[in-house]
Amino acid sequence: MKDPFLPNVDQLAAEVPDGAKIVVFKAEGGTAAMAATRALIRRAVKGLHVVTAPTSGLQTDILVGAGCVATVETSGVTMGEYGQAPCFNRAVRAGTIRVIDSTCPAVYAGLQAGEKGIPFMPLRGLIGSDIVKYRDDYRIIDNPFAEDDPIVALPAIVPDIALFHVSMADRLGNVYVGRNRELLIMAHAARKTLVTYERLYDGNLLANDELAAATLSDMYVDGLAAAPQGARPYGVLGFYDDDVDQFAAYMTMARTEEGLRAYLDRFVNEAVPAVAAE
Amino acid sequence: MKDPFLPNVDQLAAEVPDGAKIVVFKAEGGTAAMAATRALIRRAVKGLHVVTAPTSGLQTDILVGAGCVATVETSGVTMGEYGQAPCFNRAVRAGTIRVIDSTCPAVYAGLQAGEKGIPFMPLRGLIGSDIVKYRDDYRIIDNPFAEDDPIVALPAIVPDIALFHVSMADRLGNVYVGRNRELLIMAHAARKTLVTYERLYDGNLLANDELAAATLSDMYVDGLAAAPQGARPYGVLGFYDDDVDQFAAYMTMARTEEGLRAYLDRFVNEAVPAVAAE
Amino acid sequence: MTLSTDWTLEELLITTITNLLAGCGHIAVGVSSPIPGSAALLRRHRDLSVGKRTRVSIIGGALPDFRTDGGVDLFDQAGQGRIDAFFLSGGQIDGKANINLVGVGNGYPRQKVRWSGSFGSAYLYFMVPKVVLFRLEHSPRTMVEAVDFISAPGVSPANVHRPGGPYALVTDLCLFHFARDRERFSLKSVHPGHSVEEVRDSTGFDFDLPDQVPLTPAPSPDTLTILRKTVAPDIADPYPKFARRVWGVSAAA
Amino acid sequence: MTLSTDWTLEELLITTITNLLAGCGHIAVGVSSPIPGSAALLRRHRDLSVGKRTRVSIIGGALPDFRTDGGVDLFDQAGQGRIDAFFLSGGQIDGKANINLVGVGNGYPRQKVRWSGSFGSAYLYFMVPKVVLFRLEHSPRTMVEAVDFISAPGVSPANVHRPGGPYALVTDLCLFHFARDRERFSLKSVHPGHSVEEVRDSTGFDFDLPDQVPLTPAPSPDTLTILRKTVAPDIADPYPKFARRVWGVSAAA
Repeated sequence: MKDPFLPNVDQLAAEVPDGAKIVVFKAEGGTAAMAATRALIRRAVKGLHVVTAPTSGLQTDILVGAGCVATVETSGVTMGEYGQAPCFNRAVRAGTIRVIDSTCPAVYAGLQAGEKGIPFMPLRGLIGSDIVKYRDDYRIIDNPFAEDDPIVALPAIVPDIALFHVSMADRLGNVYVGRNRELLIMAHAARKTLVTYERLYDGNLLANDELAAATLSDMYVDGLAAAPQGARPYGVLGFYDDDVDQFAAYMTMARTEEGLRAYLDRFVNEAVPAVAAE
Repeated sequence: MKDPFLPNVDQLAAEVPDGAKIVVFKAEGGTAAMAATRALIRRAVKGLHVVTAPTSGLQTDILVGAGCVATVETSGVTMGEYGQAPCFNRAVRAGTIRVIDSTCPAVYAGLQAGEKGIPFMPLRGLIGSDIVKYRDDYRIIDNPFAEDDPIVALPAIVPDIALFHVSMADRLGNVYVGRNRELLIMAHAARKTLVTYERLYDGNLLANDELAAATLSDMYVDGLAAAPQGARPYGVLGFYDDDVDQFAAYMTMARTEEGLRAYLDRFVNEAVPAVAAE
Repeated sequence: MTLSTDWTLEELLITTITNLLAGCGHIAVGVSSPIPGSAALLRRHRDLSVGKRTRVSIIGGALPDFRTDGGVDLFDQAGQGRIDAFFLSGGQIDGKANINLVGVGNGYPRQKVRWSGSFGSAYLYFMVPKVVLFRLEHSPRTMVEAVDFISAPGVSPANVHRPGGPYALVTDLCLFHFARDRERFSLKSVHPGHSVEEVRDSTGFDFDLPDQVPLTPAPSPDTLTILRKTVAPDIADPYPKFARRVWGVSAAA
Repeated sequence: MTLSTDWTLEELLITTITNLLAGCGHIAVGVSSPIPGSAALLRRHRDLSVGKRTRVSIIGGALPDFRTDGGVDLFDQAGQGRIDAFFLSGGQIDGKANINLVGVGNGYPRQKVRWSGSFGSAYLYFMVPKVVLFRLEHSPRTMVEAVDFISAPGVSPANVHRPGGPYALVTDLCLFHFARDRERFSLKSVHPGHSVEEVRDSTGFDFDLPDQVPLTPAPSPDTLTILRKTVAPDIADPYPKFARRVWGVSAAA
């Protein structure tokens, strides 16, 4: 174990190598490590394989728009009430990214197989869907406990990196996930977990029985950086709301590649923090 | 949905039919619904199939001793620091119960398959163990994602009833499980869940974000009864300690069938609550 | 204050869906579904008035009674058989009740239009006994002969484990039922102000057409009162814009 | 106050096991394992003194740093490859490192002696790279030619996925290493006060015997100090009786 605390989100982003398979959580934000995502764009990471658990929004869309992504494995990329995901949809149509269509419980089941260290997980449903037709990594097998009962076997998903944002972490590197228990699955399944947090919890989260029940042990946490307002423009419950104006600006500007580039110049690249002398 | 609250543990025990497959949690107590277990013995339930998740102690031993059990499916029945489980071991040797030997992660995986509604779950390990040799309900299948890679397929465990004790429940029937997250798996997998609790939480557990993260929704809870000191002689963290004298009495008396019968007369049958006129 | 007995399209649709949900013990509602969500809450209210407690789970809802996170639990519940009704939609829906949430055109994945993705449809459509399809734009563009991508199939071969599937399709024009044995939709009622001909012209797939097709019943004054006084403030919690637009109501404090 | 440099059998065993754990990043300790637990804590202390943070998880431990619940997480961690060392025992252990936690005699399940059951052994023995077998009663009754029930096999065919397995066997008499390629134990050292002959007479299985078998090294004064001052109060948390008996120490407040 080494000290997982990093001085800022740019140092955290440096832990994500080009070509990494990275898992992110949910379209609705709050757990989206957006400050770290902007740092990834600034460091011009390339060739990411983004697994959305099970969906994503601005986080995946802007990474795709900035040219950081080779593959998106997803049940849905959506800007929710703001509309369709402009960069994702453009890139799929243009064929500049590979899209691997999935369905929510299949993403979870694949991650749970990764979590358990089993090579695959069976799942009901799916048969006859074009999702199965286009996925050469699924297998339809016979349920060994019944006659003539086909079932889909989903391969384990083992991301190189799980990346997410939380409300609090403690000085030991334990991370409070609260009701977002799927973050535990992501971290368990991934080889490394990188986390940004709003504030430091003063104490040991695992020593508080109520908080411990919803805490990810530092065993799984390979890198942390403080990032107050780190989910913006997504809101974090109890901290701040969605930045509606920022979403509106994105939806307007990201309509075209040129507009997206102007957005990145203005809201991502100019935000480079002053680098301390080393 | 009907009102899940029952007036006492005897009414709760009445919800367990003869021959039910019932899942209980852990040898170390605290979550063992011992008062309800004594009520089951008083009502002379017969032919239970007890699944221990993944182990059990006094709870299973006394049910076996009282003649309530046909089958025990377990990774281990032990009285922990007090020694071997006297009634369980006697019954296995005498062949008066059927024992289905398992291993801890296989019990969990079977319950997780039940929880997910999938017919089976693959698990590593196990191959070459006599556990597999004697279990005709396991299958060794080929990992469909590799060549010549046998893996055990465990059938889903779907208990009729999950029975456990918790520190608190609310008036809506939500149940706080705290760090014992495996109780969620048990309840999700079982068709019905019966719970005893130390005290009532004043409010809605699901409305408190910290507690909600470790709460079983009343959706899963079919019966609840207040049972202060309901895990005794097991202790409940923050409420009371193990009753060492009571364990010592049990270990001494349960050495013989006659002694066990005297124990039951003294500590189980005499404890029948006064029945209110109906 | 007396409430108007004029009803809106939203109120008609909510009432129509509510009637389809009779007998369901647990109704789950996905994202971006204010009308199905309102219907579930109305169903719950009606059931409660006759002493039956019906459970409603709304993804994104903040009220603890209705809150669910759309995470693993929701899908596990469906696998356990604990969800009786759910709602799906489609950018395209075809005559075999196949739904498409992925895109329009040939040459997948490089179709000419790309949507978000299939979400949980490829699983929930199989596992939830009563799936109500809901789509506001009823046109030959949405109601097609055959979808361009099957996010989830409407019917399955007999050997495929499928406790669930399509039950009905509600649009801004009409109500269809789906006959699983015949693998076809059947027109059940046409909404006031519309006609069978309009439905036929707007539908790209063939469907069963009874000799007599009734009008969809309008919401009763009683129902309108419940919607506006009880359902509106509850649905305003996950869907504030919808509640404000339809009923001018904000979430209960 | 100076501490005695006399050591007890427990201290010798703890030190012996600690040496086997070198290089492990995460050591997990099961139930009823005070000596392995103490060895893991001593390993952690030694590693920390050279700047290496080693993780110890003790089932039943209450200190947050060491606490683990033996629930799903523990087995998942093993499946993820996040546990480097674990301890198993057996009512019987045989020369192929098969262990038996179920019972003695023919006619399973109606054997003449029944124990608790196999616990997690049938899984962890496969998945944890370094499994140390530990058994205090070294006799022909426990160290047998062939176990009566294989709770977990010591070796597996080449096509069975098995990143883990037996590494060593520590008893009250000696230390064996296990050679997975040869599928045999090899006597590594004999504890002070015991002899190779005694080990041979007490062992029901055949094992490799080098020409020279050294004595197991006694704990150094430095090690004894760490054990008594640092390890004892920590292990007293899950194992109060053990800490009181061996070191007269209670848990840290």
